[in-house]
Amino acid sequence: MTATLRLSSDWLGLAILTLGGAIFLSVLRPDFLSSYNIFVLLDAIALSTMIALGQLAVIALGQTNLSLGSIGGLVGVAFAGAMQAGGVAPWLAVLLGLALGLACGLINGLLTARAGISAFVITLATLAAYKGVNLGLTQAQPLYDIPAVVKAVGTASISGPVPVLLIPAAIAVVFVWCLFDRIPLGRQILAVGANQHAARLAGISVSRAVIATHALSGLLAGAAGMMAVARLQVGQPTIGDDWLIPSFTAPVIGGAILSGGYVSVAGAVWGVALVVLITQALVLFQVDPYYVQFLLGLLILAAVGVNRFRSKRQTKAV
Amino acid sequence: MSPALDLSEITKSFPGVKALRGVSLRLDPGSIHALLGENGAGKSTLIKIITGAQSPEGGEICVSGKPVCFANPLQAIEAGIGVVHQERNLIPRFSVGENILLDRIASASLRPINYSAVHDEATHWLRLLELDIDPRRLVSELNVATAQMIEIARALSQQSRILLMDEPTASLTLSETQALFRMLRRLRDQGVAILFVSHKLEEILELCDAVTVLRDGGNACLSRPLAGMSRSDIVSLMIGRAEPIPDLGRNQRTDLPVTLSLASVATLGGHRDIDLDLRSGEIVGLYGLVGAGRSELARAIIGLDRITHGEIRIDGAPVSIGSPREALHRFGIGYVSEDRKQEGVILSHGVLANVGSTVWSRLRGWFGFLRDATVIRLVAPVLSALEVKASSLDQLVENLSGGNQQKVSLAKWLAAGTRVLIVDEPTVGIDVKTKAYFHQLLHKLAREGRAVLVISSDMPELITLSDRIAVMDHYRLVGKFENSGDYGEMSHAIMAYIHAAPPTASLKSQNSAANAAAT
Amino acid sequence: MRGFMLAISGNFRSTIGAAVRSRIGLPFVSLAALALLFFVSSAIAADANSTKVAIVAGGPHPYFASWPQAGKDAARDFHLGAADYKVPQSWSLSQQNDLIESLASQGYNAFLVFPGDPAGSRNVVGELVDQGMPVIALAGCLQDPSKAAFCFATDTEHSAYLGAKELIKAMGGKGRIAHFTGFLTDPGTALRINGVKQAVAETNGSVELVQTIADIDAPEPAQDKINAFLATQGKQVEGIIATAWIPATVAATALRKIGDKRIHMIGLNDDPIILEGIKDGYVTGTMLQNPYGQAYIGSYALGKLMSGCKVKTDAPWLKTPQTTHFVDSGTAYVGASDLANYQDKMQGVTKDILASFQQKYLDCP
Amino acid sequence: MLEGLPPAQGSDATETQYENAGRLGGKLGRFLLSSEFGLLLLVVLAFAGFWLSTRGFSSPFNQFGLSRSAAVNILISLSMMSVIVSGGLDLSIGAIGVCASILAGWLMEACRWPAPASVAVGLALGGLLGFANGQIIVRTGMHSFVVTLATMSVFFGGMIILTTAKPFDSLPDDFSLPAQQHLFGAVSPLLVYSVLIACMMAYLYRLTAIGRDMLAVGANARAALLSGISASRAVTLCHAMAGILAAVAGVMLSMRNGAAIPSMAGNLGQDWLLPAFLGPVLGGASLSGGRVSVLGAVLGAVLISVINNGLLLLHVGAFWLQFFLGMLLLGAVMIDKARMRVFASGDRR
Repeated sequence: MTATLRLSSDWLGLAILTLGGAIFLSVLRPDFLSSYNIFVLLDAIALSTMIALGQLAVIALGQTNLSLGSIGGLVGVAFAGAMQAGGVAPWLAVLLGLALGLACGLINGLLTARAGISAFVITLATLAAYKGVNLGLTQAQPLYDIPAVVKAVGTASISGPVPVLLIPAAIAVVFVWCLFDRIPLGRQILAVGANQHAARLAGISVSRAVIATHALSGLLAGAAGMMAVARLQVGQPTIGDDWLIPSFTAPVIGGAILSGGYVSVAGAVWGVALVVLITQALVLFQVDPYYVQFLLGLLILAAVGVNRFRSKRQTKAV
Repeated sequence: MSPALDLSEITKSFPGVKALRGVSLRLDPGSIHALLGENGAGKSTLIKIITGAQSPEGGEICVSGKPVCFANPLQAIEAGIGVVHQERNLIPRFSVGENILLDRIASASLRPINYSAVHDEATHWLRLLELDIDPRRLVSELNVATAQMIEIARALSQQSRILLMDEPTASLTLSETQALFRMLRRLRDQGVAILFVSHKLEEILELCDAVTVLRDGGNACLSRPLAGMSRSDIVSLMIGRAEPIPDLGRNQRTDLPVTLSLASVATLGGHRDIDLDLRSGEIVGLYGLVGAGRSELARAIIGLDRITHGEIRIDGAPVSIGSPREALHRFGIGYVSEDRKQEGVILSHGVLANVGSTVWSRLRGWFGFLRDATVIRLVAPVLSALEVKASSLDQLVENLSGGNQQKVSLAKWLAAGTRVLIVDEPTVGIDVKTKAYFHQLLHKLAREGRAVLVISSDMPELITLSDRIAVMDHYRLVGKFENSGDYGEMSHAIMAYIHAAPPTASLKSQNSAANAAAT
Repeated sequence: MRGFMLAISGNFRSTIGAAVRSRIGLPFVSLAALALLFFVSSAIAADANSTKVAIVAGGPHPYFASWPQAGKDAARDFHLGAADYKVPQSWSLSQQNDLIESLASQGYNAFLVFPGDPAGSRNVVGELVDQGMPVIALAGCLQDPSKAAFCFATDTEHSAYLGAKELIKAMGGKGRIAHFTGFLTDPGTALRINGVKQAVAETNGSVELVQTIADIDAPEPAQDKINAFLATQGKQVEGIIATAWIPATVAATALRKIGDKRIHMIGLNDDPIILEGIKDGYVTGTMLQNPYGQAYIGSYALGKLMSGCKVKTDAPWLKTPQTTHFVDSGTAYVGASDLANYQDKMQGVTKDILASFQQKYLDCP
Repeated sequence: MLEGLPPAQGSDATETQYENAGRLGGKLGRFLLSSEFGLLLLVVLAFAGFWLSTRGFSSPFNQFGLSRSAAVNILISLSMMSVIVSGGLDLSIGAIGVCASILAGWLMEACRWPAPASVAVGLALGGLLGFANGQIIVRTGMHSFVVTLATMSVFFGGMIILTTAKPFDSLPDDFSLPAQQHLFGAVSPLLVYSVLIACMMAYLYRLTAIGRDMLAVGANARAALLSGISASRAVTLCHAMAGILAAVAGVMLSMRNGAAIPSMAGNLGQDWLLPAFLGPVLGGASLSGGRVSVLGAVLGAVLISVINNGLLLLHVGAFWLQFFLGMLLLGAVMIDKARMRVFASGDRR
């Protein structure tokens, strides 16, 4: 019982903030609760969640993956290209895409673990390398011939307002949550993130944890890249260019510690929901486009601040 | 019967230094074996080799008669060697149970952890240590002493035939230490071989059966029975000659001017009615168990916690101290933290940058201009007086021995010319010889006219050093008296004050009342 | 200066093949790459008498897709030394400036430049012209005063205005519309907003511009904002005009997703998504530009300038808010009925401009 | 003051352990081990390689362009470095740089202020915005990553609101003059300014009290606090300094462009982040704070500029450039690592 209470304290404030905001919006704008809008919200949440999880895994380790968006873009165009130029069946292309994402992540992990250079520097370099391969292959031209099945997946809903793309996101959330909650590998990653020395003394293979984490991050980034293709209906080489900052925003709002050792999957998901909600609110209230960026910054600052203030008070009460 | 652990002629060298030049050790099942040696004698290297963190260059390790070779810590654990390390090796955001069984999680990979089984098993090991802790609690919620016990529970859980304990009692209270000893004796009776490393010779004499002493990377003695050995025998083995027994003498003049005085001080942290005078030229010892609020009082004095009631006076004038910066530069108060590595020194910086940190702002010239030469002129005499051993002034502090690190953390306050020195646990983790040196040093500093407050849980140290002793319990001063220098008499007096303290419950409510009043 | 650069011509091409196949341990891969790079050399034949045109894009963008071919065609048709398409790695003014400087170092001597920024590109263009290399601003203009010979581009404000007009016509002259456009930091965005506003203003209130959504040139934000708009306010509008490439495709996709043919939409360019939307009735029409013609005629004009022609001062220049030396590269509205032959339409426009170009704008010896 | 103290009976073992630190011995050995030396080697290598293998690299025209972009890169690197010192980072430097140059541009264009005064006010704004970052971080205790992530949007958004993204492009000629002059025919005066600023930074960290305070706080804030150093003041100053340096970089960029343009550092100023981190990190700064090298950051920035410039001159296919840039970066750090191993073998401490 105490455990659940403690767990919920990570994201309870965020949940209240997000749900409160949603209620506020739906009172002011009845359209907000329309089936299509909920679909749109969930659709946006699905992709952002995948991106956030890709970074969250690496944050758990106390590292960063700057090449996240670059992997997403590369996998996205490779996925589209395999189907367009190679005539590969969509399901096979998905597997190939996941494998490519995994491979990119593995390269990051291997270089970080074996060369003993900070992941920040390694992924900064691979960011350029993967993006270069992407541009070199596509010549910066989008790939248009996306099979109808893939396009359908990008727009279809399971039932009512629940988009199909929520399925991979949900699977990823459950998987990552399980991983960091109860799978030994995930706990090992957290242990390495919290105290590498102690983890090594307890017999945890630090390099294995590092490699596994980066591979997972690459896998999730690759999945996100393919989701983006399905959503956009085009194999855009620019996919992933803007992922870096949002990928950090949600986990950090959700309470993850950047130095490693602690992440909250639920917190990150609520963080994603909050950012999506803020974005939509700014559209809904027809905010002057010139003010959008400014307000978004203030609101993020406020959300993080409120969450922090609340958790501070809570620890004091204990 | 073959020994549980048999090391013969182990050698290991690091670039520039031969750490071990043929060390042997024989650990029999069913015995508690002390491993002693001064800092730098090669003890920690030997421990690293036994636990698989480093591999030896020469010599042989046998476990239960079979030669082994560890490539990593996991292999040592699997060979039945459980370890309690000196530094804390717990994962703060993990539960107690998970920490206890961490090595099992380390060897698994994908099958989900069954937490109820983990916690059940953890409960078993906690019971064995007479600890009543919910294994589901997070380690980050525990105090240092309990965390230490969790590490011991972890070593137990490995059901090792060989248990290596590196300074396990450093942060334990008297009663916790006793519980630990009871448990260790029980394990010994079950046939476990225990290797016990400690600087506290009294504990060694009380607990252990045999002793191996290291000196300068070699054996000063090999697995010698402790029966019949005295404290001074051990010390002379460690340092190669008889221990100098200092009698520093006591200064009990009451006519010295009062430098720092606390008058019915209460703090936001929960201290109440603290009255304490610190005279120029004397050492006041502040004794208390871990968690009694001693370090917290020191922090309140230098402005890190709010004073909610009463006043602090310097030379009789009431003052308000807002930050350590003010404490140092306006009032000349320095605080040597108990947490040397985290707060006392900057490990990744050089000696000069560490010692100079208190004087930069005083020495700077136009536009903040500051030359090394200026700093060195002030700092060098202090460093040489303290005999800090470093290859150069730029040598990184992390590469210094513990004793030298402590000298650096003290030197910066001497360089700053502080009049009031608060020294928190001055000799934790420092070997016997250097300890004696520090005692003489502190004594000397006081006699030069400084007011020194020594905070320590080490009773012999306090009785050696202090002119007067104050006892703190539960954030209150429960007794103040002159130190006669007689160990038996004084330790009795101290314990009497602690046990006469009001019961915990009523005090807690007072504390919360104080908090409420403060907010 | 120019002679100096042209005089240097290394040719190490033969060594490439051997070096490519070297496979060494991981840390050395990059070393190998470095070595390889040093031995790869210029593939451009040096010919001191010819014009070497660099066609410099602003960054990777589908709009420029036809420029490489246009350059090749122009080089062949007008006997230029080269007319090569060059593109910076990303949309960044600094990268484009670096690229242009580097191209000048490599011996290109005439430039068609899509200005990364109307004001920010002036200095680098000025430096080129000062060294005797003519520059034409292509597909976008420099802010006057600049040293570019002239600007050859689509009139964005006018195009947005015409698009809005078409939209209003399709809506029957009344209703409410929304406008989706690109990065706010792109000065063209303000012009497009103006163009749409002007068309709306001319209806005297029977058409209302409900909302302008900007800063959506990247796919994800475009998705999020456009979908959010359609979901919550879609019912309140009858028309949408998109004046940037990504918002146009995203909006077309979104309309197809909702299956809503009630909302009229005008897009931009001939992106396949837009064309298909027009075919299937989700998109009303699109405002076409003439990228091929821009690069083709631009290269032709540079060849003329290099062979001694001068820009006429009294030519029939158009005036835009940015420059007084503007030549319209042509714009056309493509609706459902024009789908089959819209490319012929554009080629016709190109031919027309080319036929009278020298006589209209240049003084040749 | 401690005369007469009985000498500690120290064993000499600990002392000898530290004396023969390096086989190469002395300062030369330490320099050969330093990442500065490795970088210098790489810069020379890349420079020589491009000089020999491409045409145009050696031309004065190209060298001038290279020196100009190196000048800006150096300042961006130094700006980030001054925050990395404190163990934090600043994602908003691009936004600050743009804001500062826009303010200077506005003063020159709309208010007809003379260039020097406008630039001074622009730099002051940079300092002020950095100061605001620092204060928010110190007062709320939030991580600098989160704070500057948000202020990046706030600063940039605020600037967009005020300017509606319009550039200031009729600036006085004397403003952009420094970006057009040639020293020795091939060097931009901007590079001289950058090197001068780098020297001032080196002076700050080596020879002033506040510079040492910053390093101490970055390495161990608690220890520094207890030593009477005001940690919050040091952190705030680090951020303010980063703001000023970013502003200088922004002003230089607008000198080069001849206009103050909102988009010159990309959306939200994000284009600067890559060079900003690369320079200091290649130069051996520790991202956890407390250790910096001004020379290293400068060399790192120069290396990136040289590689960027040289790659453009090689015909590797426009879109593969970025791939090779990534590979070269990987190569650079790997070579550096290998060099450390070679030189350190046998005399590691």
